[in-house]
Amino acid sequence: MTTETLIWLIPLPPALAFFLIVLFTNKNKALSHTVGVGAAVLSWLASMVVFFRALSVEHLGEHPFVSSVNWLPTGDTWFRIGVAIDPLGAAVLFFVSITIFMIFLYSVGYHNFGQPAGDHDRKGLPPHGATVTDEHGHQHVVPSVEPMYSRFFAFLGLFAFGMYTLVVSDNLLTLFVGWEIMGLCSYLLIGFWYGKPSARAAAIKAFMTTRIGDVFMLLGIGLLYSLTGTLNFREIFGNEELMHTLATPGTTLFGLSLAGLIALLLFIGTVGKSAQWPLHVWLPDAMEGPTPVSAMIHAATMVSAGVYAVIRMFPLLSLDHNTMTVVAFIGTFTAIFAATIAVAQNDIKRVLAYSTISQLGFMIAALGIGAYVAAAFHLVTHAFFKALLFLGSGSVIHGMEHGVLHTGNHSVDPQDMFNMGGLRKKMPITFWTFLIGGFALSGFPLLTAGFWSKDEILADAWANGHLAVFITLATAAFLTAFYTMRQITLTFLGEPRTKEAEHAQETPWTMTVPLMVLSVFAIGYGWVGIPEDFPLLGGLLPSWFHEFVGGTLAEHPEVIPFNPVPLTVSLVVALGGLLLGWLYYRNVNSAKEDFFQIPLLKNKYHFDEAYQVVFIGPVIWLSEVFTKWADQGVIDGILHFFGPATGGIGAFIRNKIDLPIINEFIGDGLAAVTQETGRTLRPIQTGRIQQYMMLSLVILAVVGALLYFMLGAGL
Amino acid sequence: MNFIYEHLLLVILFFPTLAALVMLFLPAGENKLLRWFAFGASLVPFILSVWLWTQFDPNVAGYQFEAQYPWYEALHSSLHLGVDGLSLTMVMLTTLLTPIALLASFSINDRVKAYMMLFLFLETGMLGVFMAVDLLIFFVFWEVGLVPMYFLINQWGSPKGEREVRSIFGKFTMSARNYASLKFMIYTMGGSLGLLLAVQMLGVLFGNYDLQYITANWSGYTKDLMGISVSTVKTVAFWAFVIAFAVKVPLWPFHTWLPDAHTEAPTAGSMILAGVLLKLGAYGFLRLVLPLYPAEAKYFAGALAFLATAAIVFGAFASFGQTDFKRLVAYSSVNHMGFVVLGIAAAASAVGTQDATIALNGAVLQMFNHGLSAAGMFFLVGVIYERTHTRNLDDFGGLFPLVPVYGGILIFTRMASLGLPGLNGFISEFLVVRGSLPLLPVYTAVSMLGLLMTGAYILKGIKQVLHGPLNEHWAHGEHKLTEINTREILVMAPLMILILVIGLWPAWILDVINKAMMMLF
Amino acid sequence: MTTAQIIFLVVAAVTLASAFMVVTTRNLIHAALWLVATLFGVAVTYALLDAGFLAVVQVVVYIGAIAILFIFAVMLTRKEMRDQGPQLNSGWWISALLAVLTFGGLVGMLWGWRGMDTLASEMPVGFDSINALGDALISPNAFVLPFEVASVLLLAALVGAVYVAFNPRSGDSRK
Amino acid sequence: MIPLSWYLIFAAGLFSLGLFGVLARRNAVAILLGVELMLNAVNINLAAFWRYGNVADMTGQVFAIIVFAVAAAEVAVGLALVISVYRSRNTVVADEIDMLKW
Repeated sequence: MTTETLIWLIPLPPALAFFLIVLFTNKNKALSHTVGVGAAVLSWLASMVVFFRALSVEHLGEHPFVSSVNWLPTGDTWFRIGVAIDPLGAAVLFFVSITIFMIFLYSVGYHNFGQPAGDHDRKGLPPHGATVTDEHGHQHVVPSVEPMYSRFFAFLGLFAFGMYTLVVSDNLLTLFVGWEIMGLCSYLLIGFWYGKPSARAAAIKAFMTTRIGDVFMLLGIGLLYSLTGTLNFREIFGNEELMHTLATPGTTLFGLSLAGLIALLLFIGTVGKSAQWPLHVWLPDAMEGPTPVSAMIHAATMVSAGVYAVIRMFPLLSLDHNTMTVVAFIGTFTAIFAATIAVAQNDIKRVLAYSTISQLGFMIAALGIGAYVAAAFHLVTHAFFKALLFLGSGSVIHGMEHGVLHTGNHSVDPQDMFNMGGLRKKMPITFWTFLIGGFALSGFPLLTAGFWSKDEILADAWANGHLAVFITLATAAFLTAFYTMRQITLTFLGEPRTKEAEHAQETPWTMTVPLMVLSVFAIGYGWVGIPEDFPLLGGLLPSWFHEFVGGTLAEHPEVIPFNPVPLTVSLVVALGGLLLGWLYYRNVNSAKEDFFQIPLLKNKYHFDEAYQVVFIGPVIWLSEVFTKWADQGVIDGILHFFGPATGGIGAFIRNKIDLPIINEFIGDGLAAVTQETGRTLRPIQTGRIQQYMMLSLVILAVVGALLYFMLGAGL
Repeated sequence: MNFIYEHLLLVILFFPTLAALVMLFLPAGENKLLRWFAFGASLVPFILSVWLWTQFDPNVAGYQFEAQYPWYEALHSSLHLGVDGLSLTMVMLTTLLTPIALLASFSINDRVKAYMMLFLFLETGMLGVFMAVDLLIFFVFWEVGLVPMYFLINQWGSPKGEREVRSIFGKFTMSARNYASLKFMIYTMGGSLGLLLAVQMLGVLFGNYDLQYITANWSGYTKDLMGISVSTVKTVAFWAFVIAFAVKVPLWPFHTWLPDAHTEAPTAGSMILAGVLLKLGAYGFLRLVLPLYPAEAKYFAGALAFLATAAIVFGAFASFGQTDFKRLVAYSSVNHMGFVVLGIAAAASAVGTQDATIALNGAVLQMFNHGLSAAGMFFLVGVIYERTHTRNLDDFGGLFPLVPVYGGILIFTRMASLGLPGLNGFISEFLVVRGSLPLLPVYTAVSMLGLLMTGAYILKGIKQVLHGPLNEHWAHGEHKLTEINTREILVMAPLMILILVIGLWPAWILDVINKAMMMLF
Repeated sequence: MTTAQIIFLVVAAVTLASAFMVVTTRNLIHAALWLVATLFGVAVTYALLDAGFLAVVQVVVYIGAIAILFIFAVMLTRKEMRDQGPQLNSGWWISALLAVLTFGGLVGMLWGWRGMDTLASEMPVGFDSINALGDALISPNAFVLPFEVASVLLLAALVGAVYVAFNPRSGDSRK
Repeated sequence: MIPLSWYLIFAAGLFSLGLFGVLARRNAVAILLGVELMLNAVNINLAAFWRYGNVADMTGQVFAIIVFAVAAAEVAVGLALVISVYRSRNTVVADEIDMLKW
């Protein structure tokens, strides 16, 4: 099988799995997850083959694997869609396939496969546990299997299809197709427990918020397509003349060049998808999805797609300085903004959600300052360690739920970190893997992948002279380390703060194996990107990532020289943050004691409320206005004027003209005259035939005589 | 067989009428027989149009399968039929949706015979418009379609509901279906008055009504008419055409008949109304307005685009504001058909360019797609209305656990309507946006607001019906909601398959449309 | 005075006298019989006019059918009338006056007409009037349509007469 | 030879006598007898005009034939009416059959 064919086939198994599960196997849980996981394995295998074949190609950037077919006829030409794997695509495919595979596997355990059906479980609500009687006659409450188990795998399959489509596309349109399919899946998965009003609202919020971005992105795609006549990345970026035309400054709104405008529109799509400020509001709410699998999807995979799209469009983006500034600003601002909120959150998943927003901000900021390899590097490493963290937090929650079921006290929130503590001993695998993930997120020096990628971003910012960006990102990195340590400390260290935490249990192998696999990558993946001239370590391993992904563009990005300042700063903020976090939070036992429970942060700077007032309220008001006032009031009002007015004219004509004049005067009058005449003349009608005849003869004679004499005289 | 092939269009056109007349002689009480007979009869035109599709050569310009039959010799008007890629697509849509709608009507128990006959007459009326190559015939079929629809709404519409009509002359009430059918009829007839006059004028001027002849001569006509300058006459006639079609599409602000008519019509009536009748208006734009008035259309493209954008945006907002499920879906038709007209307006502003062709491709495909998804949506609303006898969204919620299959189908269809990539709506909306953006950038950008709100009202629909805690009211006892049955799934299945197929691989249909658009404009 | 003239005058006198008896005699049966005589006179007149076919038809149709019909009618209705009472209206003299005036008027009008004294031309040699009449009646170029219409009229009259004269009380077994 | 005027005057006399019968007789059957006389008078005229005009043109005779047919029809229907009226009203006096008056 050629590599191109294989690339075409990568997205197919999950899509087939979706249809198989929906149409046929949805009644059978085991069959459904077999189909789902099997599809994930197939795609993963295909991706690995493609990835390693891609590695073996020299100058893959210039000669990527491409293949395309005619799709839409557009006048004389065709719009072609196809697949392409270049270095960037290969790198992304690598982490996407692994994480997706892990998610599928993890879901089996997370949704309690093999456990009895719940006592009162209902579709659309999370399982509440089942009562079982063991051989000794004791009754236990154990976790119960998810009632919509099969459906979950179907959705996951569709989601995987969307993600793979997005990665392997060679053009912006199919990328957008995958993008939107993932949007749908995020809607379906966030609203998976649709019985919960909060989940229902969160699903809509996620879909609508991202759709705002999508609509702009669609405009951008349309604009790009109409200007260039193609959406194929290579055809656009390879055409220097075209790129030059697009880059002519000041031709459109706000003095942007065409390229800048298109890039900005596309970037707004990313803002929605990657939950950047000001469209970040949906991501924390998306944690309503089944913990933590869908959350992990959103945080580690789908949001990456936004960054991926921007990296893809980087040649276009870099044409306009103004757009780059906007991108850099949004990224940097989001990074610090989300990091401050994360400090004040108590829900274990929400902390991670805000940290995701913040980390995505890092990537966007990196793109804004032109460091696209650094952004891609951070994208990959972040995907690994954030996936690890989310799965880890899911494992923690699962363990806590076990405790809740054991005690039967359902008022305890299994996601609140202040209810945990000391889980280190109860859940050792989860603890160690979570620790690795957390350190990677904080950028623990040298060992973890997060350090290398974050360091590269900081180094780029410093080297390119973006001092404001550098300082802000460094602060954000410090906060990141701080809240990560806060999370680890509150969750795992110290002593259990509740009974439930005491009875938490380690999770089954289907959940822990993915954790272990991912922690390997959370550490090891950083080593492929160690700068060549890094002290001591540099050169031990080739800086493969930079070489490989950098080859995506025609112009190989220059390698920045080593500088001790950013390295020092990174070391200080990471270690400082971790240390301070541990020092402060090992003594904090409840939310009240926590200094950082600042209402403004806790309430996320009131963005939700503000949006409610500024956008949603007016929209609802407008929609009422358009129906009640415009349609039923004005337009129908005018129509309702015509109807009765016509009726009124009719009534007027009838009552004032027809009835008195025509009917009574002319009609009835004539009738009366006729009747009177008839009455007068009636006796003539004797009914005797011979009299009639005589009369007619007489008249004939008289008339005949008259005619004869008169005409005869005339003749 | 040879005879049928030679008179294929005539057979397709009048077979439903013939079947309806045969139905006259079937016993009135035998509902089962009547239903199956009507359904079977409506399958025949469908099979024949599939044959037509296979025999049709998209590479040939002009009309194919042309056939001319004497009709009104004194006026030089003849029953001149013919199809090109544009009408073929619409004929396919009509013949596909009619059997589906009839199958959907199997739950009708009241005066089945009359109902089925009206439906078959309706099919002939609609097909006639799409096949006519003669202005007078076009107009005749245009009006013929109204009559069965009027009775379908008036007689089989939802029996409940009163409508209070307020005006400056005071208020009065009438039954909702009466109000809706009357509004539908008067609106459309009022709109087509100008059309009739303009058609007559062309007929008088050229001495015949042959569309090809008039098209070839009218746009270049420069002599004064009746002492009025030709440009004035053309402008007036242009607007006469536009208003007639705008009412049918419907464009803002001529749309207020639509929510009422859709809401009150029986389920299958709504399906056909949304699926085919609205397309008549858009078809009129493409078949008559653009070829006959290229200069005027170009001049007024901005105005048309304004109305289309207004329809898109206001339709979406209004849909979001509804509490009646069916009305919500009805307003979404305004929103979606707005895209069709936006594409047409864009094409009018630059006929012949690639952008225009793309916009037209999008518009025609959107017509087809909206036919599929709107019919599906109305049917699904009908399914739940039949079971619950309410359309109020506040009465629903939390139905997903009760009717998972229905829920899945509903979400699928709603997503098609939303324009989810991978399903058909996306292709056409993307093409319209792509085609319109360089030609009418501001209007297209504003219409994106409508696209955004499309998401809002569609999610609102799903949320209010399916999501939420299990609805106890519909879960037990006499109110227990039953799952969608096999017949209803069979109604949805062809629609869903087509939605998916067009979404994934649109080339088979878009190629025909594209070639037709290239040759037509 | 030629022989033909004498014959004509005799026939005319007899005919008119019979006609006078038809309208004046009290007994209707007699009146009907006088009618036969009159009709016969008219038939002779036709013969004098060389219209042989008409003469024959006159005898067959009028005398053979119509007059007999009258006799039947008189007999069917005679019971009440008998022969008592006046057979003429009280205002009969007005009728007489009118008849005389009509006759006078007609004669007066004819008097001034130039064609009054026209004499009949000789019948062409070999001309068969019956043959010609037959041709005229069935020729599409001539009178086939009126002829057919007349037959339809007769049929209609036949049906109408049967229907009108049908006695529902005595003859309708359906009731 | 007989001049045309003789026939015409003969016919006029016959017609006038028929007219008198129609106007003066009380019995409906007798009225019909008068009608027959008038029709015969007309027929004589038709035949005479044929004979004294162009003999080859058969119009006169054809008209006479049609008059025969009409007369036969008229008598049949007329007598039927008389008999019908007689059955219902037991009279054949024309003056007494005056249901059509006001």
